[in-house]
Amino acid sequence: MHLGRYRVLALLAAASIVASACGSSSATSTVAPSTGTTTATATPAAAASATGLPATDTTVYPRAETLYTSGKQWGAPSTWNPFDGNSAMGVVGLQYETLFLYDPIKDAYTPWLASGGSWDSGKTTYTINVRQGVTWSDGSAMTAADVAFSINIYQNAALGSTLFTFVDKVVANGNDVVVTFKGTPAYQEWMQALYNMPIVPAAVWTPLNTADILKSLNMKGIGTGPYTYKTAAQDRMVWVKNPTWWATKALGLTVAPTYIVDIVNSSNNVALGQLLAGGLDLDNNYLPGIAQIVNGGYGVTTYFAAAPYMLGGNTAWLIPNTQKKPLDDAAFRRALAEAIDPNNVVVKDYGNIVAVADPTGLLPVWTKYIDAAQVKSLGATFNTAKAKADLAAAGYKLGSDGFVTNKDGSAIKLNLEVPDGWSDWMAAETLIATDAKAAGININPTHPDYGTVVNDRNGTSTAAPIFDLVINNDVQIGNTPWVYYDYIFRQPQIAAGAARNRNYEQYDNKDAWALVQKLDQTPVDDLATMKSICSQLQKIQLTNEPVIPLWYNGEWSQVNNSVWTNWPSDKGAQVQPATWNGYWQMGAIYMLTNIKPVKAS
Amino acid sequence: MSLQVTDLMVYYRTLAGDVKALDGATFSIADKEIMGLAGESGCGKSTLGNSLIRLDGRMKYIGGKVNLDGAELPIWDNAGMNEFRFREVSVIPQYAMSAMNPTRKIGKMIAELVESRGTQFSEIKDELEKRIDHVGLTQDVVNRYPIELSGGMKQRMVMVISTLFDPSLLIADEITSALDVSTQRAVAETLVSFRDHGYVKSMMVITHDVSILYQIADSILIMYAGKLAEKASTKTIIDQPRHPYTQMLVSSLPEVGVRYADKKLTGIPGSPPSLLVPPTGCRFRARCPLAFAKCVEEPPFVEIEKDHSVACWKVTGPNA
Amino acid sequence: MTAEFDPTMSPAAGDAEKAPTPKAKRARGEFLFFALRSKKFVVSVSILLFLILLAIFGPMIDTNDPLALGDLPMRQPTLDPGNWFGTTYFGEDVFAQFVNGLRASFFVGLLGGGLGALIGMMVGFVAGYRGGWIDEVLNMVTNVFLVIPTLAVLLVITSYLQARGVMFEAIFIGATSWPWAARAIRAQTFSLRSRDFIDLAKLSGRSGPKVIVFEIAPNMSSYLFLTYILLFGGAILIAASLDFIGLGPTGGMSLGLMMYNAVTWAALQLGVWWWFIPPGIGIIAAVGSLYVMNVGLDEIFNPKLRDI
Amino acid sequence: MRRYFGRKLLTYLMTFFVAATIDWLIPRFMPGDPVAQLVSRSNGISPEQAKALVDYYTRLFGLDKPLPVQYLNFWNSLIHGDLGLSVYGHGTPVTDMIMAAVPYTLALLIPAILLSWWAGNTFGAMAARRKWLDNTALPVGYVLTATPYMWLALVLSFVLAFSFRLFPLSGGYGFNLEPTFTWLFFTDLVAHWVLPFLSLFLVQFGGWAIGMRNMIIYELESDYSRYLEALGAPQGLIRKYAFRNAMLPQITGLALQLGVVVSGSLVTEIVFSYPGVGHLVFAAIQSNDYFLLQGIFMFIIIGVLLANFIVDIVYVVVDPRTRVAMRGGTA
Repeated sequence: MHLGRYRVLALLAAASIVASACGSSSATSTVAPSTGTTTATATPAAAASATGLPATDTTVYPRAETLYTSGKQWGAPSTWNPFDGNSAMGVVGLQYETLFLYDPIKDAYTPWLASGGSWDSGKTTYTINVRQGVTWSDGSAMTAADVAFSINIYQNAALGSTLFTFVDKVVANGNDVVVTFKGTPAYQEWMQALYNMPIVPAAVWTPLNTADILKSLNMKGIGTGPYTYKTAAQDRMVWVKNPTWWATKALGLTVAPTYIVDIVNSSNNVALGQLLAGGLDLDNNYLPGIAQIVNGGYGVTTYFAAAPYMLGGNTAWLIPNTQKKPLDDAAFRRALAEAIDPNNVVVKDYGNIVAVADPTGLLPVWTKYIDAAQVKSLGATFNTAKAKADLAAAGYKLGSDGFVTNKDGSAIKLNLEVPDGWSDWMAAETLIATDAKAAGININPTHPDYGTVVNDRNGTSTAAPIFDLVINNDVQIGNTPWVYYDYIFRQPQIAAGAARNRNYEQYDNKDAWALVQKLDQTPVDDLATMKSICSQLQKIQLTNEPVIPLWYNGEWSQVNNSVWTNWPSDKGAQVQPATWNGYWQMGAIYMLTNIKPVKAS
Repeated sequence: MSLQVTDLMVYYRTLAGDVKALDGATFSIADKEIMGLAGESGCGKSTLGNSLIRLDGRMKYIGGKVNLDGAELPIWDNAGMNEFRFREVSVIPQYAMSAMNPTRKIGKMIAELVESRGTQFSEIKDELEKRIDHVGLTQDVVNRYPIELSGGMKQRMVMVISTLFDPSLLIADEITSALDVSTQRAVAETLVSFRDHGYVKSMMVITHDVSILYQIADSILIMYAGKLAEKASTKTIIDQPRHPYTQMLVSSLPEVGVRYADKKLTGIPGSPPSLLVPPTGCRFRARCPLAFAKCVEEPPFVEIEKDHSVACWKVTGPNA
Repeated sequence: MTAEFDPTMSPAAGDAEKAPTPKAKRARGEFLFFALRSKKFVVSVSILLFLILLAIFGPMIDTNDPLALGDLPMRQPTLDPGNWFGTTYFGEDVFAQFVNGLRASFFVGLLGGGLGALIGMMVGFVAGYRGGWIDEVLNMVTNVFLVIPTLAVLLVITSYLQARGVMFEAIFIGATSWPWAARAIRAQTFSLRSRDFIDLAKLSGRSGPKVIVFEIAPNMSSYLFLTYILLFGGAILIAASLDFIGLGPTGGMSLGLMMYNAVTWAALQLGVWWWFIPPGIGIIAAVGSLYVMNVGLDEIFNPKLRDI
Repeated sequence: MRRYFGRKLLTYLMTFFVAATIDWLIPRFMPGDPVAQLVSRSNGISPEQAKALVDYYTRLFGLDKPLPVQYLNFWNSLIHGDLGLSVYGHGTPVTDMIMAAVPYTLALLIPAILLSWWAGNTFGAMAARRKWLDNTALPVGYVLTATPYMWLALVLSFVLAFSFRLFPLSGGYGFNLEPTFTWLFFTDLVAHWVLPFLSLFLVQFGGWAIGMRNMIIYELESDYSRYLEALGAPQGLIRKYAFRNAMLPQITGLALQLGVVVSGSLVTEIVFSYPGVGHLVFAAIQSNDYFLLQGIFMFIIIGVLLANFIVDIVYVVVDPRTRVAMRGGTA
């Protein structure tokens, strides 16, 4: 009897789940400017089959044609608006595309939706040749007008873009789009924009281009990319192949998977379990023990077969509050830099899946901008004894507790904050504190709640930033070291509060900022100038240590080869192996054209 | 001869060892007889009562025979006893107030009970109604829950239930102790009326309160320290008791009808012996004013005249 | 979350008549006698004692700092001192973590359970003894505590604390796990209230609190004790859940935290079972034996439940 | 009768009011402004973009209003079943998110609670006074009820799902499926449901079994049982009565247990990343989405209150004593 009851219950549950799945999606799609397809059709099917359960049109993605990914989505996919930084995995890259691709490894720009682009002789006007034969997923053709519109959309204040602080006009001209600038173009930023701006159909977006542009969820939007929206749920985002993708004809490229199912991140053990069990093909999360697993014969591989296993995705910095004593003293920061042994973190915490950062903090892809000689002479390296000596030299005496004190004799106790629950960083901060203590610097590792960390770091409208030390890795790999220097030296100080996401350390150095702007305004092909400016910036950075580079956070990427093979690796196709925002147009899209099914379906 | 008990021995298992609570009891109850069973608390009277219907977990059957209407009661065999219980032997327990399932309507409970004993409720329905009237309850009690009844009502209801099958022996265990004097008398009279109406053939009324027995009992059996002291007609016991203990017990009786608290009888100095290791010989001798040499031997429980038995050397002994 | 335990495991919860009433000193000898005869009691108590000793002396035997990162990560259990239970993903000594965690867990149980019992008694006694509107009000308070997701409250509080310790956790659990106890004790008190000896005490002009402390409480002492045991075990389980969702003590060590870390670092998938299994077994053994002891004691206190 | 329920209803309403107010305080009293946290998560964006986002979300969540107004709005929208917008869901209505998760949790909780209660009590009744069962099976019960939910869940998922691949590791239904009314989907749904259900069921089961076993032993020792035995009633009848009466406290226990089970389901869902309410709570905690938390807790509060009320009614129905007491007017 109870069995009967439970069947009924389960049945009811099933019904309500189907219902809610349809319900919620149709609810959101009312906001979305497009007509429902998949999930919408499920509703009548459900209604029809409410009596008994005949096998109506069920959608099952054949394993051999489906790519399962995870790592980008930190919560249920909730917006498909390409102009929203939190848009679902693949919205920009799989559905909407950009004019160019940029490959950080080769430092090369590849024309994509543009067939080409060029500066005039005076490098004051940029002409984009819009690729012909590109069609939107609704069949209509992409025009220069669409491109011009997509760039001009950044004038919308709601997007808060800085593009039009240096761009003057963007006008379609036949099959070209001509861009003129205000004064010297910010070349670096412009090139960055070229591979980051999603190109959207003017027809659809003109009405949406209002102050509420971000409110439009744009589920099942219309793009040019190799995939279109299939369905989404609390725990997944599903893309289906766009059969009429322009690049097939134009570039002879075809994406291998018919379906891409991106699974919302869950706990480490679940993710790892799925990966090992072959339920997940590509995982872009930080997973513990990858070194063991790669060598454990599970068929799981990473970009490098050995340490550091991962490409460097960004630099983890130790950010001191340069407005507070003693961290306002360059000598002290310098000693701190010498006191810490990032290698400890690399080995003990990450098990060698990350690499120690260069003293300049620049990612390996930017090695050519590093002034090696200068680094050798000025770069701070781990040396407890030296740290102690420098502290003494700088006039920091040891207190009774064996830790150095302020010059006024008051005790020094620096709180190092990382968000509670960020397990790898929590482990790291303990190691860092231990190192620092050995050199006489009393660092107290704390992990308050994330909100507290953000508040202490950014300050609020009412309170200035009160942190001593935090670890941060906000800025990702890109086409130019300028992004890093902008991040470090940004002037003027941004008002305390939520929007404050540059120069956390509040380091004031007008000369440095001048250099950063100069760098921004250097053409990307003028390597010599870029190098010299970078070298000057590095000098400031190495001698003042406004921020202290620790390690290169990996571009976490571990793949299972049981269903798909020929993944990116240093031996094979050297392209970005990440599904994160911004990585598709940095070449990750080639990952999809390269991989091969183990057995054809 | 309705009930015939011969040399019944039932011990109590305790931590310290076996308590010889009932150490050889031989007596009988005639048809229509209401026998009172009296004695200080702990003298074994309840043990005797219980042993005739159900030995609880701690009681241990040692030996002896119990005959009821010629059939032997397998009192050592819990399961075997079942067929006799309720139909042949029944009980009105001390805890009558809480004897009924609180979550069943009384009528339903009775029905389930009798049917569980293989009798259709319909068969006894009329009788039940008759007896409910008899004890002065209204017919709707069967549709009530126990907590809706007063103490006295519950008591009477239990009396009705226990006697539904007209058992030949009814054991009434301290049924009056929880009641006030007036109700007490009423209950006592009801018991008698039950006998008169033939609802029960014979009765054993266990109490520490001799005055009640004086009202209702035909005969009284006095127990002391696990042994029978004296049995005789109520009149005899009250007027010319022979056993020194009975004498003291009766003499310490205030005028009939007034009850007293259940404590060590004031009239009798000393206290009863431990039944763990009972003294040899007469168990009363330590307290007995008449005790003499012979008393170190166990006095037999002998019939000195018709329906009057005593266990005392002074009475039965050579130099009596 | 309310207390992790089954209120109906408490002796005749909600069924007042059965509050076992201890019988003076004779009872003590009897208690011991039955105690030693009750298999449930003997087994559970010996397990408990063993764990307690481990919690007390373990950290003295294995002096490793449970959070010190060693050089031998994910080491299998060995006989080498400090590695009896192997090491964690960071080379921390699992045994050290276990014994220290055990300590914390017992502490939480002792304090949290104690506090819960205390509040439960106060509310239960007063509500049951006074009755009337006081009873009504206390009932409502109890209900509120039963339904508000105490987790929510915890979140708010914790976000204000830079670091939260085991002490805090214990107090929090104690302050939120009492409602069921209050209810049960209220029922008990309610039934005792009408007994003669209470009336006598009242007539003899004893104040309410006095009557509660000197007449009522002693008469249900064993019951109260059993209640405490259940709260004790419950507290340990709640603590484990809190630790597991990352609301446990920051820094420090507890069995729940061990479990939490083992999971965040995918101990099982990495084959580091010796990191994940001990905390679970530890909790089960501790709480389980507490529950068994509870029933064992019940049988000892309450002659009705004995077979002899 | 009316008086009794009137009183109960009042208590419940007041309880709800207090609980709801506490609930409302959550996001307001949290340190750190949720918008700041949300924006700070979308890294790589320029300060200007960040600024724009901040303005956008602040307006979206109505945080620009004074507290009293916010409080009134809260009640007002609560009455209209609006629980605000989720930060974690970037402005998705909290109600939508909860509604999407609720079916899973209910599908987990209802069978787990009822079945474990039913099975546990039946089993406990069997074990009571049957020495061999009491000594063999019950220890298992003790172990089960002393097991932390998540630990059992993890062991189950590792052994049955990871090692032996008998059940899926995680999720509410296969990642290769879409919700449709087909046996395929239905069976898949059940397959994903089994392990989370089991971990909830087993722990609960142990608790109930032991509770019942103890209760029934008390009942078998009670006067009415002894009386029935004295009247030679068969064990069947006596056990029937004892079971029935022992059931009553177990019903009260059910009400008291609800909160526990809810928290149990929370950790269980986390372990299996089962897309239910518990999992949502975890996500909300992780991303400091206090609006979502507030909504979910509101939902839980209502749920638990409702369940309690039902239990109250059921109790009145099954326990004549309360009924009688009520007829007497004194509840």
